[in-house]
Amino acid sequence: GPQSVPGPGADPACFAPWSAETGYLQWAPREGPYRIAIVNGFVGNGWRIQMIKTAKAFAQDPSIRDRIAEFKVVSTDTDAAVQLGAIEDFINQGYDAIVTIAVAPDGFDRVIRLADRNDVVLVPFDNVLDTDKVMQVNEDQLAMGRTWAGFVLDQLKAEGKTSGRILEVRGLPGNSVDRDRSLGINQVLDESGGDWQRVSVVGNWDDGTAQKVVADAIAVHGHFDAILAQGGTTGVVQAMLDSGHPMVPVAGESENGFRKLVAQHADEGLKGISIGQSPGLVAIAMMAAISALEGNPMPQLISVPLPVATYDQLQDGVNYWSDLPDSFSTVNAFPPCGVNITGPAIMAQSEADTN
Amino acid sequence: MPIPEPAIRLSGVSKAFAGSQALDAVDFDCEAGSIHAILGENGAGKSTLIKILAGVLRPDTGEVRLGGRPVRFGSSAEAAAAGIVCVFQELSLIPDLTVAENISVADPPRRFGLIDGGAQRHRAKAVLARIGCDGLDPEMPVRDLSLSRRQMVEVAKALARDPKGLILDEATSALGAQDVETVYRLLADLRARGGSCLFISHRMHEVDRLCDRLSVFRNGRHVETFARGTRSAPEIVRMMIGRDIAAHFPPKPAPAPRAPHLKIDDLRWPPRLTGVDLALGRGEILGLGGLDGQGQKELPLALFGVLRGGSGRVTLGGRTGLPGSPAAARRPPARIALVPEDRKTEGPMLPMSIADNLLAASYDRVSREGIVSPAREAAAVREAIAHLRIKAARPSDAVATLSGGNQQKVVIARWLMTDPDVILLNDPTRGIDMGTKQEIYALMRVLADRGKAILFYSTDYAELIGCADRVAVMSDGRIAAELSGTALTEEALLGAALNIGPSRAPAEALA
Amino acid sequence: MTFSQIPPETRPVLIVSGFVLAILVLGTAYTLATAGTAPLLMPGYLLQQLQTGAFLGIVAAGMMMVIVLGHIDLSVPWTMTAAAMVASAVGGLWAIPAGLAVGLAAGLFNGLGVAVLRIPLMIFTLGVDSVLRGLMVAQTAGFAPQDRATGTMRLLAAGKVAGVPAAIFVWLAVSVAIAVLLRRTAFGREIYATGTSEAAAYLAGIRTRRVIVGAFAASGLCAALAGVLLAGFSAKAYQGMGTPFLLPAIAAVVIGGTRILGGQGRYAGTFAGVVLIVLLNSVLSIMQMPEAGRQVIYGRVILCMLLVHGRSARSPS
Amino acid sequence: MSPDLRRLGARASRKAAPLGALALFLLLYLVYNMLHPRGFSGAVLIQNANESVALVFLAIAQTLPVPLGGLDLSVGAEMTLANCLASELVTGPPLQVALGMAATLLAGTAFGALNGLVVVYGRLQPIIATLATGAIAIGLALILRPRPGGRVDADLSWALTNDLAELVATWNLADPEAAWLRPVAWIPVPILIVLVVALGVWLPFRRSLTGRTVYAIGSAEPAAVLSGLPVARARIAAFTLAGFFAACGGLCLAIQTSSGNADIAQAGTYTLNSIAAVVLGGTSLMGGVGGALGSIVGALLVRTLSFYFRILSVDPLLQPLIEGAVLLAAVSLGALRTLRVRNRLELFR
Ligand SMILES: Nc1ncnc2c1ncn2[C@@H]1O[C@H](COP(=O)(O)OP(=O)(O)OP(=O)(O)O)[C@@H](O)[C@H]1O
Ligand SMILES: Nc1ncnc2c1ncn2[C@@H]1O[C@H](COP(=O)(O)OP(=O)(O)OP(=O)(O)O)[C@@H](O)[C@H]1O
Ligand SMILES: [Mg+2]
Ligand SMILES: [Mg+2]
Repeated sequence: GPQSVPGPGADPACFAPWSAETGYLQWAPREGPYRIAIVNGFVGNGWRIQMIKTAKAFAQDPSIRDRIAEFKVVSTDTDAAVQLGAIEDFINQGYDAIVTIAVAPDGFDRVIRLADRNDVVLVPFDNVLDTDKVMQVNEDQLAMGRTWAGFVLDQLKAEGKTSGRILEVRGLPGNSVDRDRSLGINQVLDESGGDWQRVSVVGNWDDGTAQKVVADAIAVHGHFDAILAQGGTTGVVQAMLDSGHPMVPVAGESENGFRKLVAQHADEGLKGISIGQSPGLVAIAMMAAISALEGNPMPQLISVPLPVATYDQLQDGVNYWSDLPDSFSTVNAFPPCGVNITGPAIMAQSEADTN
Repeated sequence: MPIPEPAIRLSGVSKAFAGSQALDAVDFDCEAGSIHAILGENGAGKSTLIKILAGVLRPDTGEVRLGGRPVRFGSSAEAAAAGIVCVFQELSLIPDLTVAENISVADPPRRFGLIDGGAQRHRAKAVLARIGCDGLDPEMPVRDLSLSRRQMVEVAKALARDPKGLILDEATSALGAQDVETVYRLLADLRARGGSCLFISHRMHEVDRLCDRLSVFRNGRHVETFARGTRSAPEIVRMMIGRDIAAHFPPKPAPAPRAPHLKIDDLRWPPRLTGVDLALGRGEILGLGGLDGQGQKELPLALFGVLRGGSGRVTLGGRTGLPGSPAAARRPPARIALVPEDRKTEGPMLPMSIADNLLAASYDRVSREGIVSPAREAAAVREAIAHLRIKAARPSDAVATLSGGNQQKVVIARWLMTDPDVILLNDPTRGIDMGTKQEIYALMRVLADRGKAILFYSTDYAELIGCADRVAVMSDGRIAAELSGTALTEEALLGAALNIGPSRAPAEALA
Repeated sequence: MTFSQIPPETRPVLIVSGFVLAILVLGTAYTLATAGTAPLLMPGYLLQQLQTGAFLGIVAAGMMMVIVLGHIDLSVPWTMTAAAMVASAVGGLWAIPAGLAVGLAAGLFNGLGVAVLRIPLMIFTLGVDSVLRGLMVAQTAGFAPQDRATGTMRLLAAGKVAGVPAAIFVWLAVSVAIAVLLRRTAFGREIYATGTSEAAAYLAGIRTRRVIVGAFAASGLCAALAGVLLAGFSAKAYQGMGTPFLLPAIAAVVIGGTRILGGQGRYAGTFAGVVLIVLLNSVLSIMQMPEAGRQVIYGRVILCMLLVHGRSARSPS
Repeated sequence: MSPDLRRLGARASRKAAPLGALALFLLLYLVYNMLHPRGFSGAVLIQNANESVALVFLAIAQTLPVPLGGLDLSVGAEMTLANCLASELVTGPPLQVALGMAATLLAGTAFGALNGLVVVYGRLQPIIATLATGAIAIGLALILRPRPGGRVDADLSWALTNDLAELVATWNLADPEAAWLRPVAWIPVPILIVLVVALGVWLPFRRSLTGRTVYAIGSAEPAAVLSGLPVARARIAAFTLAGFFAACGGLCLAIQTSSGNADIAQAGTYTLNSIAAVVLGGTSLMGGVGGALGSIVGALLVRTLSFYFRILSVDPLLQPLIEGAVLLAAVSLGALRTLRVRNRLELFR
């Protein structure tokens, strides 16, 4: 298993520690090239598909291609037993690193123990584990929530509002990401001292559900001064458009569709901020795994900077693509890590691959 | 000194089903140490009576006493615990269990509370030996047994419970002579040990040979009980039917040579049909007889396109070849209709309305451009109901609310609406009351006179004799004999069915 | 007229309508007490609820055909999704026909599997569902599909006609079509007959295989239409869009009094069942009921309705 | 042919479907091990066993309602409920752990009994009744555990998800090197658990009058009634046992993951996989025949399929398609029998 070491770690610009208290881990260095596996969970949504495509594209990237001997991706659906089994199987097969999106934040004790015994680097990202025994990669969800709320409050203040009705569209119930983002949002609203009437609906992070619940909320409450949505933001704006709700500040995810709509309606008042959990995180997780295998000290919890884009920064072909699908997740560039897989590149990747 | 109560006594027992009074204030005694026959035509209430005794049905009114003590069984398990064991008409074996499991099905030998497979097998072996079925493998699933073996297993199952009162409801209907002998011996044993037996059979010679006393039932009423030999066979028949048989069939036309409309040459569907040759002309009613299970059920199915993989040459109205499905069979050029045997699952769709049931085979006749025309539909239904005199309150009522006879009429009416050329009737009068039977007989004749060709299978010989112009007797999947005119007697029918000469005593021939 | 005089087929419709009224009354009482408003009584809100209910309604209409037959179509979720994705990928004039063709193909395939191979119950449609899912994942992977709904799709799903959402008219049109199909056509009657007893129907000369294939095809078409409309409503197609519709659709059909074993049921019941589920959902979301409570209430309501139907079917003679 | 041989043949043909499934599984598993870099090793066996155990229990659970001519659509939800309950209860001192496990199993069993009562006394179709009770079970699980987590005893978790030697070593039960232990030391504990439960619960049930009645109902319900078999009791017992086995699955999952998760999607996956397993294992959905062995094999088949994606190079985005197509093909195989039916009326049963 890894040793706990003092910081700093390798390439701190890319592998930024979560906070000052974050510890560092170091594995014994070993010769490349490495065998790397990705164990995904559910596969039936656009984000996951894009993540897999990004991973495949990145594995071909000249910057790391030579350091990967074997690369395999499996999806296990939402079955914890199968996901744990797949990780254990790759450990048994002698893979060097396993990158995963955990089906649940708990229950990995056994595979962590096995990974440590077999000196396998296990890197959960996106849905991280409630443990400090493995190296993990994520964006700071609490900060994301705070940034959203901060931006929206600024916009409202610019309009001269210090009170009003705010709609919060939450994500999948029970998920820690949902909890943290909501916590961040509400902290900032509380701290602002304004008199905010809050209405909260559950949008499950998907466009359809979000659109429906927002339409319902508009029908019941009539008007909101701002909307803070964790996901499914295209659906949120669509619901506003369909119901004729005036354009108000909206904070949301990084879906291409949302950015298209913000770009289109910003001057009507759709002052939007888009921050997203990027499927490109998988690339950072792969880089982190390779760096760890090379023996570099690594932060236990790597914080990937939030990819923020506000309505005034949107540029077609740069941070959104009017010719790509709405469900495309726009953020795929991580300049400090030298990772920049553009949207068209990802969408084109598989065509080239199926040669 | 008190007179000893009979082993089984029913007093004032009545039982009604939706629409029919199966038993009507029945008083009935069965003495210990006797074999007691119960006679009656189809639907007389015999099975209902013994189901009440066996705890499967509960009487609406009245009382059952065993050895003087009143009993009220909640289930057949309770009856069995009291010593009353029954072999039911519709077999009560579980097809997917083995012979041994079936024999001890509700009361298996146990060890530590669990079924003891070894003991169960031993018990099965012992009972099977007692009934002369040593050859039967106790580990065989019942599904793989022939009907007659199944009946023997049923008997074994009953014996294994060591009954004081044994009830056999047409339990010998599919048995061969040797097995029948075995059953006789077993019953004699039971009687010798002071047990009693209720014996239901349509075979008069069995009854005559075996039973001490006979009880006749008619229309749910107990008519009379008498000792063996005190009544002649015709007397008994009159008691059962209430009148003379022959008088109630429509007159037959004079025999005339007819060009065959349906001609069957060497039709095979092994193992059930092993080379059937038959010809049927328009205007003719051809009866189909024989013991149960000789291929009479399969022949109409084969003609109707239900069976796959048959061979032979069938010519229908000048065209050769069998229809490939019932849908093809019912349409021109074949125009065949089939009134199936099993009324519960193959005939009417019980929960659906009478109207829908009537129209099931002729929606195309009442619709225009695929849309059913309500007016035409109502007219067709009205006409069918009137034509067959179906007793129904409203055409929108479910068929399940009708009496059995009227349900059967619905199925017949359904097919008449398609204006068929060939009508295949598979035991259409089973479980049907006398009056309706007469109507069906008359209807058959009317249809024949209109030029339909009718193939008519029945288990009731009197019916065949009374209705059919000609009767083909099936045995072992082929036509064993064809009888017509004066040669068409019950004696001859039975002889042909059993493959024996026509030299039998009249009482025995009255099966 | 007492309850027992009403024909048994109609009783579930009345019971469900009663429940719908009860939900409206209780929900309004709740909103009046907590917020002082009565959105459930406002036509605007109701119409908007029915607009989103229309997609469920169309799915349920197709599902009913299959349930009357005694089967269940579990391939609905990805049939919807596949139809929506194909429709928006094709785009233009052919978008809707292409989407419907996908549904038709899926339905025919289901029907053939069930009718010819006679693969047990729902397992075949379940397999078709996962194959469709696989196809859609692979198609998203293979090229960059266009996922924007066309103008016509938008119009049908999100547009308004005389202030009433167009989707509701589509739903009503489908409802009339299905109701006529079931009641007034030979094919519809044959579905009931086959669902009651396939053996009896077969022996009555009904081409039961065609009936089964036809009913599944209708179900596939309805699912596809719902998918295409849903894409229009959301302005785009997305993976997994059909998943939330499966269980509510089955529930609506069964709540509406259709026998799960086939042979009985009226379309009016299914329609009322959809309205009931839609309203129940709105009330629960107005109450901000958490998921746990929703599941429990959902389960209870279905059980209650079934028990009530069962009792009303048994009570008269 | 001698009678003995014929009897053997008849029995084999009755078990043909499960035996065919078993042969297919053995073949697939053998090839998997040959392709696996560490094939035929204890580690691989343990991993496979852990991954399969919950589904195996669910498949056994689903086996019982099927002969009754219904499906239990709540098994996945019952498993989830047990899983969440276990994540709360199975912790603390040994006695409390034991009581917690017992309470979990009891709760699942009780929920199953509730299903049975609803089906029998409410006279509802199992499919739709369990659809509704399943929603209730998930709701209860979510109330118990609004978000994933829990604190299942770590030693227990480790000991029960490894081989016997590790179990003995974890709790210092005996000398792990002891000679008597050596021949069995390699056996994964999950396999032992399944064996113990199957031998301790399934076999006795199968050999009880109630168990026999379950099959008799599926085979010919009117005959079962006429024969005086306890029909209502058997129905309730079947659903009760289904609840028990589902709870076993939930407990195993809790032990394996040291936590509970009221995941609706996961519950659905398990229910559907349990049905697939039962069908693949040769139990007829029309009732009558089939057994736990077949379902266990069916579950293992379902799992083995996914093992292959880890050793073969398959485009990850094609995997769902392949999985679906294989499932469809597998269930279609069972349909070949319809081609042999000569009396088309037999198709409708
Ligand atoms: N379960 C039932 N539901 C409705 N009616 C029934 C039922 N069982 C029997 N009947 C009716 O009760 C009457 C008596 O039937 P029962 O079976 O006792 O006649 P049976 O004398 O045994 O006739 P068979 O000689 O044909 O066996 C018949 O009219 C029959 O249709
Ligand atoms: N009415 C029906 N409903 C459902 N399935 C049917 C029906 N008729 C046949 N089948 C099944 O559909 C498949 C094809 O039937 P078909 O009758 O074409 O068989 P076949 O082998 O061509 O028979 P034949 O020997 O009569 O030509 C078979 O699996 C059969 O069992
Ligand atoms: Mg009888
Ligand atoms: Mg053919």
